[in-house]
Amino acid sequence: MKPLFGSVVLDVACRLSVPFIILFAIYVIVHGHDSPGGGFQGGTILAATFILIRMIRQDVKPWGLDRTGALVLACCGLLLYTGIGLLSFLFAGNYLDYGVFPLPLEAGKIRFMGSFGIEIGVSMGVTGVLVLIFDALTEEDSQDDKPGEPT
Amino acid sequence: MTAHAPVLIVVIPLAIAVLVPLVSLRSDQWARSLVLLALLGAMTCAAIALAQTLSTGPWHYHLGGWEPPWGIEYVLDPLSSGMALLISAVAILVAIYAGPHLSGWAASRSGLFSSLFLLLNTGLLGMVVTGDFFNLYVFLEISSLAAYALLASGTIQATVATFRYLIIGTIAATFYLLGVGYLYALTGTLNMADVAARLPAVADSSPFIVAVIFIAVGLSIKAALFPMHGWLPDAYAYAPPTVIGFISAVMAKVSVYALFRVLYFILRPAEIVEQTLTVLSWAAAIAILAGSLLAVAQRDIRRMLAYSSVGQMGYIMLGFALGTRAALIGALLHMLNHAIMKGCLFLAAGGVQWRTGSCNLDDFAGISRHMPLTMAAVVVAAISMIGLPPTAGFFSKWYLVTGAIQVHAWVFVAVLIGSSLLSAVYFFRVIEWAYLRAPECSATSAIRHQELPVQMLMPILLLATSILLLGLFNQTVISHVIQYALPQGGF
Amino acid sequence: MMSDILGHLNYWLATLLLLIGLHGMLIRPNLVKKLMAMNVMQVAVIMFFISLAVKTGGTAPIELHGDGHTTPHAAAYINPLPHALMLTAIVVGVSTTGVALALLIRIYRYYGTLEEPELLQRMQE
Amino acid sequence: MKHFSWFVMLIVAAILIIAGRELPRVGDPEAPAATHVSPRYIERGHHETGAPNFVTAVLADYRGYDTLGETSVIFTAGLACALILGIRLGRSGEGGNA
Repeated sequence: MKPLFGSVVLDVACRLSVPFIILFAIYVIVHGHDSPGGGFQGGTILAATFILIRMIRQDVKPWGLDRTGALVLACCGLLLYTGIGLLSFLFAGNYLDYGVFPLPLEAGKIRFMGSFGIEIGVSMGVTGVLVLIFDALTEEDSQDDKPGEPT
Repeated sequence: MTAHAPVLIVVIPLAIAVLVPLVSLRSDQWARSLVLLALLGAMTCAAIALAQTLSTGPWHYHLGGWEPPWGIEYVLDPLSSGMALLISAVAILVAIYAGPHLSGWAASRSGLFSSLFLLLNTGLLGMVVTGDFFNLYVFLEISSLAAYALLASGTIQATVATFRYLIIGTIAATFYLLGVGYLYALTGTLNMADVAARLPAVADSSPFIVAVIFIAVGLSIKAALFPMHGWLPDAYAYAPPTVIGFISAVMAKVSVYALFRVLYFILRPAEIVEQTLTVLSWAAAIAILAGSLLAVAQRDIRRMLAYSSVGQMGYIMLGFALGTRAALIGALLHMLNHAIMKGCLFLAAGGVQWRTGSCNLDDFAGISRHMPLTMAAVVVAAISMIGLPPTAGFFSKWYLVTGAIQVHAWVFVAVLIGSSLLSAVYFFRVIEWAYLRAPECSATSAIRHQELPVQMLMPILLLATSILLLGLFNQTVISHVIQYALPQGGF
Repeated sequence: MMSDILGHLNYWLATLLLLIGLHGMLIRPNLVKKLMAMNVMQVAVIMFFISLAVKTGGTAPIELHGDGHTTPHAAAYINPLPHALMLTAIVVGVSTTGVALALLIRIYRYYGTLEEPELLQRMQE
Repeated sequence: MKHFSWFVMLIVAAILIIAGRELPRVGDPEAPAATHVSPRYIERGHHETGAPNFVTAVLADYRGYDTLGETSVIFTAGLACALILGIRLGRSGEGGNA
């Protein structure tokens, strides 16, 4: 994909703002238990940084996350989520029962850690998927359809 | 692990669906074995759950360890675990059938396809076993989105048909969600059993009537009940042959099942539900006639089968709406039979299309000489669809007709018999072309004139065999499973 | 009567949004407009649910000064359940929109139009 | 189609307006939605899940399985877009990067 806009000014602005957007995204994810926010919102903001980079810079490599990387990130996020759920089987709990994890904390805090883990999984999943959808929608040379051709 | 079988029915396909795209980046072969493994796992868990519920009664599973009104629960009874078993069994056969079709694709693309197929399964299985209204919506959307993607991966016409399906499907899902919102406003809970317990206090209020109407309309659109069937024929006719066998066999049925469960098991005591069922029975009767008539008019085999599906969904709906014991047995048996018969027919039609490139009646001319086994399966399935004695289809229709006679609904008896005659018309036409017409001599390439590869043939033959077996052993199925799946004390 | 109307105003506004969405989805010939109408319809349901959460005198459902051992008064906070449900519904809406846009892009690339009558005409050719 | 659409909308409008009047008022603290299930989330949510934000407590813990479904929905959408538009994936060759 060619960058949609590209100029030195935008490039510098992008370099300046991206770290702060990432910081804000992490704040929103981590602080989701105490204030409005959480995995989805933070993941969306994080995805916005990658989309911003894609719109402005020719070369996305130095900033990570090509489209295959996005897919892998999304899969890993969901795997983390399902994995935490399956993990509770080991300690004789029902699916997604975080209370059974043997952590040296009081009961409420253990559940807090469990749900914090899934929030991270959610944010990874959302980031990856949104970048993947953006890439898919802006791809210019995809499969060319011929009439009536079964694909 | 058996203690967690209810949730593993859904989580195994989900977890593997997430793994498959990763694995397919490395090895296509591994990814495909994983798909089969996931479906086998789901089927095993469903079988365990079925055996357990038949011996000890309903099985409640509390997700996250929270007790029901606050957390989400899964409820397995013979009905839901039987449905889960049916879905995963058909899915395994279709996954085997899809093998030769996918081997022509790039690895990452077939990985996406397999993963979406598993997600479709996840959604349908989740809809079947859940005991929570909102959870049902979430899984409904998973299955719908996966189905849109799979249907649209066919020709470009499929994309247009799928967009129409997406719009109508979203209206349906939104209606369902709005109905759930009204129920929540009245009862303050989303758990199905809890709603049923708190129902008597609100059963006469008008918001409750609206809730029932919206839920019924939403789910009947998804089930393609007659006036709302518009999306179905195009979507089915252009879809890739691999998935259509599965989607046509199972997907609409899960919506009918959900409607049945919500109306019968949860909201039944209310007056409005009885009236809704009466309306549904007439809609179903019209669906049976209209589906059969429109099917007669088609020359494209897959479109014909799609319209016949509209009619057959009417059979199932009619059985549920009549509500006598025999009619309910007939409806459940027909659900099982139709999944197998229609799966078999669509897989065979897909095979013909795979060989010849299209699926018109002309392509069937003399085809029995080249694909004798496939066509034999088609004959068995067609006889069963018409409802002739040795096959499974006869018995479910028999129960439906008995059920209609019991409540003296002679119109419905006439409709059931009339539509059997109509289906005889359009299925014998196919058989006639396949066996009695001479094959056209043009375009005789060697590849056209071959039986299907064994991977595609085996699922078709297995389904055809099980039609005969179900016909022979239908009493066993009824007395050992279906009888326990009926709602208690609802007659 | 007046207080009756005001007390149910949110439901009627949600109904209005639902009708606007339904109208657009059923009779607009442009596929993108159908998609936008679909989003309006989903927003109607979200608004309906959020209206169910409101409690007069309640505040945002975040406990500011508790340490987990005090018991907050239920009437002091609005109902958190519909909010959590609607977060899910919003994500579902976004996902459906994404898939619909992908379908539209593929249709547009092939047929070069998103007007339904024109599209049907080109499909016939 | 146009007449049919107006007909559908009239029916939907009529039943929603009639039914809306019997719903609990907006903001009624005695409504079933406010008194049946949700008080536990508020009264014991922080203690039981460790999250002062009750919405997060419901989303990530009490109804965490819905959130798993929700993440799967958006994951499905991502795969669906990739499949429908046929984008190339994979590390090998030039297909990987934009």
